[in-house]
Amino acid sequence: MNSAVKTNERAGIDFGRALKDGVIVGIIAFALLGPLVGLKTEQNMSNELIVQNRLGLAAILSVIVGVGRFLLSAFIYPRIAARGNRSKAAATLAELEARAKLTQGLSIVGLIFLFVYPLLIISLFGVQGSIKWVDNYGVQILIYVMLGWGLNIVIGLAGLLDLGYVAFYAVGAYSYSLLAINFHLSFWVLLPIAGMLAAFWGIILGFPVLRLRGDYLAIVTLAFGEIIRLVLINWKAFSGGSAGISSIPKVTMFGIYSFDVSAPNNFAKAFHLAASSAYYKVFLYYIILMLALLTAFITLRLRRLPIGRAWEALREDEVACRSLGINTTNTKLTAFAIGAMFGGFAGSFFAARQGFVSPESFVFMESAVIVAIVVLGGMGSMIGVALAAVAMIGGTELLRELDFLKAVFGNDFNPDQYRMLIFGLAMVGIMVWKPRGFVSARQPTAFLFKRKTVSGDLVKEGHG
Amino acid sequence: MTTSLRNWDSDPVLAVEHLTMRFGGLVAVNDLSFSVGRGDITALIGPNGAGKTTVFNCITGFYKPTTGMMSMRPRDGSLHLLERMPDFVVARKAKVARTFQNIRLFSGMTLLENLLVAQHNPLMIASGMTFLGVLGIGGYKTKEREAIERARYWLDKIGLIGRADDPAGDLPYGAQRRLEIARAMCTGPDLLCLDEPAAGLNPRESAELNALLLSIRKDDGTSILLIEHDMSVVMGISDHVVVLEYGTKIADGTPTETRNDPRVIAAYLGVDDEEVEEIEQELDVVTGSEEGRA
Amino acid sequence: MEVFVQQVINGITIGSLYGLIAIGYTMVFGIIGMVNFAHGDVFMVSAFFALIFLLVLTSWFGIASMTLALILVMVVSMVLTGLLVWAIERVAYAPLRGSFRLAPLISAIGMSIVLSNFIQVAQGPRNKPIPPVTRDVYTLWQGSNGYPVNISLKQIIIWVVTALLLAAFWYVVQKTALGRAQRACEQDRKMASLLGVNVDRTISLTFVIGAALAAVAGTLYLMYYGVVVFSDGFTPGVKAFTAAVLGGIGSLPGAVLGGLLIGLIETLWGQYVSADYQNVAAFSILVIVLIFMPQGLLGRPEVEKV
Amino acid sequence: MSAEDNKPLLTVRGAKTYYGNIIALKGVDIDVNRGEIVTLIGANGAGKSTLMMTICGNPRAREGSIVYDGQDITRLPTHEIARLRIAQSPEGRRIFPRMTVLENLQMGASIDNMEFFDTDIQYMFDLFPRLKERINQRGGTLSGGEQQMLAIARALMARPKLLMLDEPSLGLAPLIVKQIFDAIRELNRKDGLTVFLVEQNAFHALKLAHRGYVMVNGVITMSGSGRELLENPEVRAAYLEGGAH
Repeated sequence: MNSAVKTNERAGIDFGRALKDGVIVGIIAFALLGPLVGLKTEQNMSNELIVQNRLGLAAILSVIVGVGRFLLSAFIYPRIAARGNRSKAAATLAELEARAKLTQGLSIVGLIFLFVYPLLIISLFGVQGSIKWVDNYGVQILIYVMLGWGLNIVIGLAGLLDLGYVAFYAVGAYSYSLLAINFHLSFWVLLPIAGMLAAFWGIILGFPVLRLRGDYLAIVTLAFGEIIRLVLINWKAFSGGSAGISSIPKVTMFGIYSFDVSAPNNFAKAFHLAASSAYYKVFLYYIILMLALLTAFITLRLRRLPIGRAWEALREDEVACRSLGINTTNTKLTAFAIGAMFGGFAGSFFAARQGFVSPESFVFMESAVIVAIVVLGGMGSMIGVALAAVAMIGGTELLRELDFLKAVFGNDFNPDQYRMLIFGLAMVGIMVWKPRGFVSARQPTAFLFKRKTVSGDLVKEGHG
Repeated sequence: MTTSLRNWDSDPVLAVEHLTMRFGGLVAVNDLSFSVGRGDITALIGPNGAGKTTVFNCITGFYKPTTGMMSMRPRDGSLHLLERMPDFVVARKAKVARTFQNIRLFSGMTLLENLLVAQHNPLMIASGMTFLGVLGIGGYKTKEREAIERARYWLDKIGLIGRADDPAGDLPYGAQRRLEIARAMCTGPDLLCLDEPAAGLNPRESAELNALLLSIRKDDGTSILLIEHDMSVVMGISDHVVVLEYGTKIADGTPTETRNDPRVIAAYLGVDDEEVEEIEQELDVVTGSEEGRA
Repeated sequence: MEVFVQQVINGITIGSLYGLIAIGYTMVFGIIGMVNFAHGDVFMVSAFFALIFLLVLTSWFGIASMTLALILVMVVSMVLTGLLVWAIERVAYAPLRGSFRLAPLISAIGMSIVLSNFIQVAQGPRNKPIPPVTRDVYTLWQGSNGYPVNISLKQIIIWVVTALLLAAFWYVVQKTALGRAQRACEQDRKMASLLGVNVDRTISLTFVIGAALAAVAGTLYLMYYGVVVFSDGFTPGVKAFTAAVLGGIGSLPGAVLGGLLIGLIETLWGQYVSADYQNVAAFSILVIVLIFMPQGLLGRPEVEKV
Repeated sequence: MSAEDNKPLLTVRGAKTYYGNIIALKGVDIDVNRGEIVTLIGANGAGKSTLMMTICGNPRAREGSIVYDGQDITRLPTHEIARLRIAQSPEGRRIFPRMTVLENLQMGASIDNMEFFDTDIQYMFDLFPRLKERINQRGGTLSGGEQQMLAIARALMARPKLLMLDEPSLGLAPLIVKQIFDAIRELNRKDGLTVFLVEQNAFHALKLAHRGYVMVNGVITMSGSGRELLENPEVRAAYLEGGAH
């Protein structure tokens, strides 16, 4: 046995070692899970906390963790090590080109799919049955795609880590809600106003903080996000406090048709269709699709303009930028403001879609989710960010569908609880697996002879 | 030695007067005054830690000097006091461009993009401060084409035209140094500050660098201030040498004058006096014969 | 006057806890330049360890002596929290060292989500109240207007434990080879390894020490407030981070000083200005400090290298 | 000298080192025998410091082998290499700026057991009396020359078998350079200390060393005894090319 282990070392599989790893990890897991899972604190009838013994469950979980580690050590790690040795060098140019072609093809197919998606869903599930798929998946994911693309300008292109992006989302949402309720203005008037207000706040907040570097910038933006949320909670006269604002007007079809059931020009009535909220959802779907594509279009455009190049140069090397006469403060501010503007657009859409806003929707976790989408997607890559939004948001939405597991684990089992847990685990897992995100290669913005993809290894991540 | 008025006194593009820079208690530059003649190649030399890079950082606005005045006169006749300007204005208005000791290229961007970023300010105006550019109106397209042509000219000049669409980070060391110089030149400077441009170059590359610098001076009329260790560069191409030691100027003159200054030899080569002679002889072996006394 | 003194006493108590947590932020940032986002949640988990073992000791083993129970609980919580953080560091941070700079931050945010949601799933989403460990209160003096200035035994325990632990910790960092290796890694990791310091292990140890101090804070927090809930990690975490930044991130005395200041400002603000905007005050301090003196009170100014 | 003494203490074969995709060492072969002073000269950026760091495993050689004292250390982590008593005074000195002189010296000794500490530190103070005056001062507040002395003393505190010095003369006044080189010569003669010395200013180095190597752009182009190299016209040119630091 022992000699077999020795000889296997070259081959890569060392079962003795893997077994040891597995046992140790299992023991550690039990030391931690034993108390946290195995001893559950519960309130009894007289409202006192008692400990409920579930050590068996903890033991099972620990064994699972230990076995998992054994499998990793025995099979996965050797394979990764072997692969790492083989292709230590960066991806070849040909590989990069092939990948770039693939993503290009993918984005065209994806675009077509996005346009026909609601029709597809309606034909599959019927008008009423489509609501869930169009709203929960389509609209929900597209909001995050748009937010991801907006934040991508700040983090991915300019390399500034903004952990308070949700503040601008909130500014957009509250601007629309308050202005629509108090001044009875339509969504289409308020959308640009909300965007501009968000951009304005982006500049206000950005001006003092943008000379900070690295993690400090991240923390200050986080603090700003929290301050805005706390003010929304506490300034009850202005924002309605934690109760929020309700009965926010819906989006109209450019004033021609309304989606209010009571309105005379109700869309369904006008076309003699059965009353259903599905039409509104489909309409919202196309609005957010258009808004997201607008974000993408403007971003692609900006990248080819001097400002976009300056953002990327800033991400690569700020000192060099300054030596070339670029006003880095202004450059950062524009990135911040434009990113905030798209956040504001998304926010006002969100308010119109929900019909209700409260500070609850703008907690730090939302910012964290959007940042995660940008980084997981691969900073600066539009298609990567879109893919990450689909994977992370769509994935966690899918977890809502796991009600059938109740049959397995009993009625107390609520799969919805595990959504964020799995989301967090996925964040860690993807970072460890691909620290640079899904798509890290970069497309140059200009070329003399031939456009060549730049390997992600060379692209810097920015200092902030 | 000749006492006639020299170029750097009669027509300075940059005059540094009483420059002092302190970091906490440490005096990095001490009451330094010197001038850079228009159209000259001026070398700033001295042992490591003599404060040369600090002087550069003061001139280019990255450090605010503790005291002192630095006046820059670009070709258009305007006058700029560099100590009062933020770094990016030094580059934009006073027309001073620089390179860095540890090359600072935009490594994830292509060579062409690097040179386009250097033309940011004129292009920014051409794009109507972005607003018109996004809408696709205004003359941005033409201006961008011109910028690309300018980049092509410089890529050609540094012999990297074939690699225009490769990322800058992929270039070998010597090529990165040349690209950094080209990038600085794309800002259209009147004074080009080079921080150890020959560091890490082999003799052939050093010679190419010399040729490049001479042609920059000839074709573009740009004055050059450089920090250098490589004596073949310093002695081969410079018109004027300023020697620093521990933040203080110990010599200032033509290459021939400074080369023969025993203080320079002692300080610069870091040997004690008994060995100075020995080294002087060796220096003469290489450079003494090719140049007669002025 | 009495109200002010009373609030100062309360503020120092909370501030001590912030200081203990802040050390974890400061040390980790000092050594690898990373904001360990999950540290606040580690603190929360440590309070749960304390809660669970307190219940086990009192209800299963029937230990009546609260002092003994408290000491045991604190030690167990320190050990288990240290183990937890060691595991987290190995799994989620160590593989990312030296790669993309944002990756560890994202990983830490992910870990923070994992920890709070894991506790929510495993222990339930409700508040977990415990009976008060002690009700003893001493009146320091009776004010002229009849308002007494009190200090509770709990507050005294917190002050004493914090002071003792900080002294012990200070000794370790300043006087032992371990502390020296730790400071060496902080100042120049490459050089430390050239001198035979196992940098990876030192970094792991730094995480563990920070976690153990957070566990002390977690136990004391549970004792002081008598309740803990799965979402308790975020706000104390951010405030402790604010404390670390205010004191000068990387500076250990700074972390403690910052903690005390944040505690004081918070309670006094709550008393005299607005209880509603108490947290806004804490965040505003963070913003103001970072903008106007990013090096903090006791930190080192950073010189930009060109 | 016994037969043992002539065996190489350090053998580098075909070492290739990269920074990212840029190659810094293009296959370097070097031998350092026991009791020898070997110097490596070359221009700024030629890869001298990279070679020294590669021997210590940071960055690690991607190809080739490094054998020290009969043991292959190519794949060992840096701290384990250091514990084999390879001490380095690296490029840029790398003094711990916020530790006192004493603590810096303690860091140097930390891998050894502490029984020699008192005698060793006394020896350092004899060698560099300046350090004794500054014993409680922080490393960052020392002048360049004092830092250089501290870096060398810190390396010596490890009681190394192989001492590697990266430009010990850098930024130092001539008199101190002489002192340091005398100290190195003395340590080599008295204790048989093996020294691997990187210098840009070849003049002193070649006078001191038994043997020397010349490095140009990541490749060893020449080797020979110190005297030979000093008299070689090509080296003279190369020395002028880069040696004037």
